[in-house]
Amino acid sequence: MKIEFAPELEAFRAEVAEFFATAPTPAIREAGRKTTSVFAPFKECMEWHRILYEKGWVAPHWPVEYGGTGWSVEQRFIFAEEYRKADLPPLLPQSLGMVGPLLIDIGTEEQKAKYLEPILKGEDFWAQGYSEPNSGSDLASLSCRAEPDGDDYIINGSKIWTTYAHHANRMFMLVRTSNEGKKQQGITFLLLDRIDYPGMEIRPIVGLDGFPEQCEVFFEDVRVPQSGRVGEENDGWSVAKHLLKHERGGGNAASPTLMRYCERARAAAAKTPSPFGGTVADDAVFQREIGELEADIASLGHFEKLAISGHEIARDPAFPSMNKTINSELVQRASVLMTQVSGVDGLARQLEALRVGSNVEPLGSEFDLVSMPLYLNSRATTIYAGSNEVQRDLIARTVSGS
Amino acid sequence: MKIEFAPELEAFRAEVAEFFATAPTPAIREAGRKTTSVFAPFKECMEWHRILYEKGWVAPHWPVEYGGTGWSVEQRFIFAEEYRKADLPPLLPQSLGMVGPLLIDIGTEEQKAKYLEPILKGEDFWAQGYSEPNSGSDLASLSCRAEPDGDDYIINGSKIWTTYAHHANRMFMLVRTSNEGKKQQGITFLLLDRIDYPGMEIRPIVGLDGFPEQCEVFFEDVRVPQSGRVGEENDGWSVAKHLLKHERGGGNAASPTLMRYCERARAAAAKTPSPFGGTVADDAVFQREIGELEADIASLGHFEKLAISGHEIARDPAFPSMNKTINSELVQRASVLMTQVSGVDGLARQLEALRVGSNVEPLGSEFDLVSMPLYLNSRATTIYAGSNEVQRDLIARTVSGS
Amino acid sequence: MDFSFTDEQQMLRDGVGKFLEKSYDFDARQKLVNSDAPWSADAWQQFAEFGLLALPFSEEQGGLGGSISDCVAFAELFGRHLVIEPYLGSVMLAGSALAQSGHAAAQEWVERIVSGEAVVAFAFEEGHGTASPELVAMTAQGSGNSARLTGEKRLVHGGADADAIVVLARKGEGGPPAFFLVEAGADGLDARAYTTIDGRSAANVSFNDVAATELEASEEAVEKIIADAIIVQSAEAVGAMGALVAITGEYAHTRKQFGVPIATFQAVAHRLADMKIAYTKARATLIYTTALAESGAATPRDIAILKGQVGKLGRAVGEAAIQTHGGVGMTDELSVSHYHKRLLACDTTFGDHAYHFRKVGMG
Amino acid sequence: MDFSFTDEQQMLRDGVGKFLEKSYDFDARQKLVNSDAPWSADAWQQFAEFGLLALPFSEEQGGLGGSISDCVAFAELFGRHLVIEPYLGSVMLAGSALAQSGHAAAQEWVERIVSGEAVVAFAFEEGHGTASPELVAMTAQGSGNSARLTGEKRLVHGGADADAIVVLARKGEGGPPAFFLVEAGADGLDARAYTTIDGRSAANVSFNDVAATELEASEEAVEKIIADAIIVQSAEAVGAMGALVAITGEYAHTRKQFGVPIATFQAVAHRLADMKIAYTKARATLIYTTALAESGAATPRDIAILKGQVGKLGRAVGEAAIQTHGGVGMTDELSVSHYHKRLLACDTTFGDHAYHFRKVGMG
Repeated sequence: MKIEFAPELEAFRAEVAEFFATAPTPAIREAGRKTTSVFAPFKECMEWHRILYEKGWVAPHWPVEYGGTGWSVEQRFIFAEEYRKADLPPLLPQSLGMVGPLLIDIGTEEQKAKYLEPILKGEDFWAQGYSEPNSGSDLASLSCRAEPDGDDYIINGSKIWTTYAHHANRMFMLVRTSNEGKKQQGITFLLLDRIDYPGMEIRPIVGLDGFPEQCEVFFEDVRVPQSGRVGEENDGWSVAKHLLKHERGGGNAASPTLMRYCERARAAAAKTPSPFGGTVADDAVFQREIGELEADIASLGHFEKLAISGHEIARDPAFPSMNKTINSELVQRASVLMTQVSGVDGLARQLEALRVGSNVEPLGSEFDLVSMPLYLNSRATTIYAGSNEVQRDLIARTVSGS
Repeated sequence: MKIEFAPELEAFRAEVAEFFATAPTPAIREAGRKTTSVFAPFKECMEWHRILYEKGWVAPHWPVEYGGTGWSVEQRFIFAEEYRKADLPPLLPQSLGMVGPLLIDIGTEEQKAKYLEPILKGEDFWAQGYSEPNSGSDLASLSCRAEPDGDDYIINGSKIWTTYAHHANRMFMLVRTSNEGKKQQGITFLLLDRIDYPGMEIRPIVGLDGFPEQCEVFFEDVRVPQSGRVGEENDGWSVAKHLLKHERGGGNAASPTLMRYCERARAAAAKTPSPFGGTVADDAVFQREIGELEADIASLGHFEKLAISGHEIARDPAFPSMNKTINSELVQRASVLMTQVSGVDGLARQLEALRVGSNVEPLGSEFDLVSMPLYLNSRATTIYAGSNEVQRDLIARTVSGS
Repeated sequence: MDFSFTDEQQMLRDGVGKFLEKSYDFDARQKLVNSDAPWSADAWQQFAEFGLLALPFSEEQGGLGGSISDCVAFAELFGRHLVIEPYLGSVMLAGSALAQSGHAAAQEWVERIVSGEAVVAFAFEEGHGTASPELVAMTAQGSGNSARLTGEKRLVHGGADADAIVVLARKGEGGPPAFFLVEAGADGLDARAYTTIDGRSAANVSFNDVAATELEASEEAVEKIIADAIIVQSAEAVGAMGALVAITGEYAHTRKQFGVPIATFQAVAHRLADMKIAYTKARATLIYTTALAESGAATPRDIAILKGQVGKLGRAVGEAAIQTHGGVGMTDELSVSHYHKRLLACDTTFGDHAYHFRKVGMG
Repeated sequence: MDFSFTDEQQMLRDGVGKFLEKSYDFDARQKLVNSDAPWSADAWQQFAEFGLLALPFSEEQGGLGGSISDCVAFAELFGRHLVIEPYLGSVMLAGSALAQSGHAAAQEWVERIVSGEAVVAFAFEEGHGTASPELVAMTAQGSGNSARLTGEKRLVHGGADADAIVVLARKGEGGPPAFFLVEAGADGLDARAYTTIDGRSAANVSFNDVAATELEASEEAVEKIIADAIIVQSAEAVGAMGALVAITGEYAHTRKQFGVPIATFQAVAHRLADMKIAYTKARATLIYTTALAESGAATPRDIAILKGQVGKLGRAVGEAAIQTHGGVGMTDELSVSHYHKRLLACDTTFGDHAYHFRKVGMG
C-alpha cells in the first residue's frame, strides 16, 4: 500500500488553484456560491464549461483519446478539491457524465463523431428522459411509446423529472417499443437531435425551493429518426443500466463538495453566537456533530479514492448503489447542519436575491441565503437516480452468506 | 382538560414512599439494584411480590373485585414513580400482567377461582409457551401439536424463549390442534397446571449477557387435561391476540423505569471525569443526549397517561404496537447511554458480583456493574413479544388516508 | 385526569373546521400566499366572528376568558389548513403582552385586536435563533412613555403590515426583558418585508431611535406569554403532522409501482408506521402539556420538552412524507412540501429541538 | 495510489487464515475462553512461527521489519476469528514501547517477545475511558532505573499473566507521558484478574510504590505507538464486521418465516444493505488510513476518523446482526453475540466514537 506525495503534485495543485483564481468570470463565481442543487445555474455553468474546455480540463474522467486529461488518480482528486475550494459551479452531469461516457463505451462511430465534440465544447446540452408520471422507482414500467415508421419512430407519451429540459437542445430517452415479454424487454434507448421537434412540449415544474429545475416533456406524434437509437431495438434496458453506472457511481467524486459544505458551515458558525455562550463553532455539540459528519465524508472520500485507484471495492456489483446511497444521505445531513447554523435567518424566501446577477441584497449572509434552498433541494437526492429504497434493494441482493 | 394535583395525592405519595423505604428486605433491594432485564432475579422478586400481596398492592391494574387497588390514574402513576425511585425489582409480568388479566377477561369461573388467587399470593409463577424454534415473528406457523385423547391432550413438540421456565410451576401455551384452513385457525390456548408433567424437559439457554433467562421446553407425549383450555379448541389465536394487548400495551407503565435509568446515568456521570474537562454530567454533549432521551421518555409517559385516563389514543388499534415499539427502543437508547457513562469499566464480565447475595466486590461502581448487562439484555426488547418489524407492519396497517 | 376536549371545544373545532374546509382549502391558501395581500382579511374577519380573536382575553377586556386548551383546540386546525394569518403574533403574543399591561393605550389596542380592527406584530427574534427571552439583546433607552428603541428585529410576522408592533427588549443595559409598544409609521422605523418559506408575510424591522411605550411586565409574565405561544404553535405543528400522516397514507395506498400500491413495500409501510408513531407521540405531549398549563403546573422543562419533541418529530414526519411521495413530494404544486416547510419553521422559531433538548439535559 | 495487499501480504493472509480456520474455529475459541488458560499457548507459538510476533520489529532487533499494512493484513483475520491472544498489548503496544527504547533491558524483552518466550502486558487505561495519552494521570516518582509507580491501571490485557508490564505514566507531576517497565511479581504489584465481555483475560492492576524502569520515549513515539495499535485494532474490528455481514446474510437467506426466507422482507433486506454499507465504509477508511500511515502521513485527525468510524459502524453492524437473527442472536451459543461484544470493546477502548468524532470536530 502506498500513497504518493510527490512534489510534482504540489506544482499541479498550484497550477490548478491559479487557474481557478483567475479564469472564472465574476458571474461564474457568483453562480458557484449560489448553487443550491446538484445543478448549478445554467447560463453561468455553461460559460464555465466552455472556459474549461478551452483549457482542456472539461472532462478529466474521459479517456484521453476522446478529450480526457490523462491525469492520475491523485491529480483528479487534487483537481476536484481545488474546484470545490474555489466554490465554482459544478458542471452539469447529463452530457459529460452520462450520455458522453455511454457513447464512448457503446455508441457507433457515427454517434461518437457527431455528439462527443459538441458536448465537450459546451455547444450541446442534453436532457435525460427516463421517468414518467407512473414510472418512478419502477422505471421499467415506462409506457412512452415509439412506433417504427419507415426510418423514423413516432413518439407518444410523456416524461417527467427531466432536469433542465427547458435549457437543453438535445435529449436522450427511454421509450417503449414493445409490450411483449418482460417489461424490461421492450425498451429502446434513443438520442433526440432536437428538443423542439414538432409535437414536443416542455413544461417546467416549480420545486419546493421555488425553482423550476425539473420539467415535464410531452410527446404527441413526434417523429424522430431511428438512427438516434443506441444499441438494439428493445435492448434499451441494458443500455440504461450501463449508463446508470456512470450516473450513480462514476463521474466526479462527491466528497470534496461535501467537505466544502462543512467548511462553509464552520465559517458561518464562527460568526454565529451560540445561545449557550461563545460562537456556534466553539460549541461542543456543534463540534460533535460536524466531527461525525466530516468523518463520514472522509470515509466516502476513502471509498471514492479506493475505487478510482482500481481497488476491488469498485468491482463490487453493489458499488454504484452504495456510492449513491452514501453520497445522497450525506448531502442531506450536511444541508441540515447548514440550516441549523442559519437558524431563523434561513426562513426567508429569497428567490430574487439568489438569482445570479441580482441586485437584491440578501437579508442576512450569503450563507444564510443558500442553506435553506440547498436543504430543500437536497430532499430529492434520496429520490432521484433510483430512490435509496431501490438502491438498498440492489445492495441487499449482493449480500448472501455463501 | 385538567390534571388534579390534590393534596390527598401527596399524602398517598408519602404513604407509598414510606412503605418502599421500610418493607423490602436488604436482599430485595439488592435484587432491584442488580436487575439488568425486564425480568428481575427470581427469588427476591417473588419475596417482594408476597410482601406487596400482604399490603394489598400487588396488582394495581386488576379490577378491585379480583384484588386490584381501585386507585385513580394519578395514584397508579405515583405508585409506579415511587417504585422506580426506590430501585425495587419489577414484578414478573407473565402471571400478573398476562395470564391473570386474560383469565379475568375471558376465563371460566372455575379457572378464575383456581388460578387468580395463587397468582396474587405469589404461590404460582407461570411460564409463557408461545415461540418455537421455527416460529418467531411468524408465530401463527407454530407446530407444537396437541392431539385430543379422551379428556386430555397429548402434546408433542417444543417451545423456546420461555422466560424463567426453570423457575415456573405452571405454564400457558399455544398448541396446534388442527392443520385445516389458515394457519391461525388451528391453534388452541392451554393452561398447564404443572411444568413437570412426565415427558416435559426444560433446558435453560445462556444469553449473551451470560445469564440463563430463557429456556427451551420439550414435550414428548405429554398428557394434560383439556379442562386447561381457554376459549374454544382451534380458537387460541384470538385468545393469544387478546392477551397480547396486555403484554404490549397495558400492565405497568414503562416511563418511570426509563426515567430512573436516566437518573442513575446522571448520578454516575456526575462522578465520572470527562476527557474534555469537568464531569460527564456537566458536558454539553452529554446534556444534549440525555435531554433528548428524557424528552422522548416524557412523551412516552404522556402517551401512557393519556391511555390510562381513557383518552381515545388508547382505542387506536395500533396502540399496543406503538407502545411496545416506543418503549423497547427507549430501553435500548437508555442502556446505550449508561454504557457510555461506564466506558471501559463496563467491559469486565462480572457475573458473580452481579448475583444477589454475592460477596464478590464489583470492580468499579454498582452502576458500572449493571450498565453493560442491561445494554446486552436490552437487545432482546426489539425482538421479543412480537419483533418491532412485526409491530411496524401492524401499525402501518392502521395508516390509510381514507 | 381528563385529556379530552370539552363539548364546547369540540363545537368550536367543528365550526372552525367547516369554515376552513370550505374557504381555506389548499388551492385557496396557495392563491392567497401568491397574492400581494399579506394575509386574508376575510379569514381574519371570520376568525373574529368565531371569537378566536377574543378567546384568550378576559371578559373585562372584551374577551371570552378562554383557556390555553381552547386555543389548542382550534390551532390544530390552523395547522391542518396551513393558515398563514398572524394569530400567534397578534393575539397570542402581542395581544397577551398588551393585555397584561395596565397601560391605557395597551387596553385600547387589545380592544382593536379583539374586534379584528387592528393587527399588532410581535418583534422578538434577533437573528440566527433567539430561543428565549433571556437571549434578547436589544436594549431600550429610557422608560415609561418615553422609551427609545434602536436595533434590528428579524422575522417579525406581519411586521410591515401591522398597525403596531410589540417589541421585546431589555429595560436598560443588563435589565430584564420587557415589552415595548411602537406604532406603525413611527419615525426611525423601517421594515424590509418578505415572504417566509412557509408562506407568511414577515419583515426584518430596524429601529433607529424609535419612540416606544413601555408595557410593564414581570419576567414571569414574559415567560408565560412565550410559553403559551409555544403551546399554540405546537398545536399548529401537530395539526400539520396529522395532515401529512393522512395524506401520505392515502398516497401510499393509491400510488402503484411494480404493479402494487407502494404501501405494500415494507420500507414504505415502516416509514408510515414511524410517521404515525411520531405524530402520536407529539400529540400526546401536546395534550398533556396543555393540560399541565391549564392547571398552572407547566414548568419551563415541560415547555422545552414539548417544543423539542414537536420540532424533531415534525421535521421527521415532513421528511418522511416527501420521501414517500417521491418526485411529486418535491413540487410546489402538492401540499406536502408546504406542510414540511411549515414544520421546519415551527422547529426553528423560539429555539429548535437541539436547543430545547439541551435545556432539558441541563436539568 | 495503490491500496491492495502485496503478494507477500496475501500469502501471509492465506497462511494465517488457513491456520485459524483449522485450529481456531468458533467452538475451539469458546472452549479456550471458557477454560482456565488466559489464552492459547499453542496459538501463540504458531503466531511466532508465522513471524507475526517478529513482524513489526526491525531486523537489528531480531524482527522482520514489517510495516503497518503487514499487520493490518493478518489482523483482519484475527477479527474474523475472534482471536483472544494479547497481540495488541504484547507486540504492538508493549513491544513497540520496548523496541523504541535504547535501554538494554528493553532490548532483551523485545527478543523474548519476538521468540514467543515472554508476553508483556500494556497498562494504559485508568477507568471510564482513557482516550488518549494526554489523559493519563498516573505519575511516576523518580526516573531512570529507580522510578516508582503508585496508582491503578484498569483493563490491562494479560495483566495477571504477563511476564512484565509496560506502564504509561507521567514523568513526575505535570510531566509528559512516558513508558515504564515493571516485572511480574514486583513488590507492591497486585492484579485482580477477570475475563472481559469479549473473552479476554484482563486485570485491574494496582501499583503500591512499585519499582520500575523508565523507558525513555518522545511524545511523538508514544503517540505513534498508540496510533499504530488503533489501526491494528481497527483491522480486527473490520474483520469482525465482515464476518457478521457474511453470517447474517447467510442466516437471512436460510431462515424462513411466513413461508419465505427472511431476506425477502424489505426491512431485513435494507438492514443487510446498511450492514454492507457500514462494513464497506469502515474497510475503505481502514485501508486508506493504513496507506497514509505507511507513507508516514497519517495525522491525529486521520486516526480519530478511523477510530470513530470503526467504533460507530462496528456497533451498528453488531446490533443489526443480532436484530436480524432474532432470539438466537441473543444467545451465548452463536458467534453473533460474541462478534458484537468484540466490536463493543473495540469501540470503547482508546476512546469511543463520540470522543473521536468530537476531536475531529474540534479541528
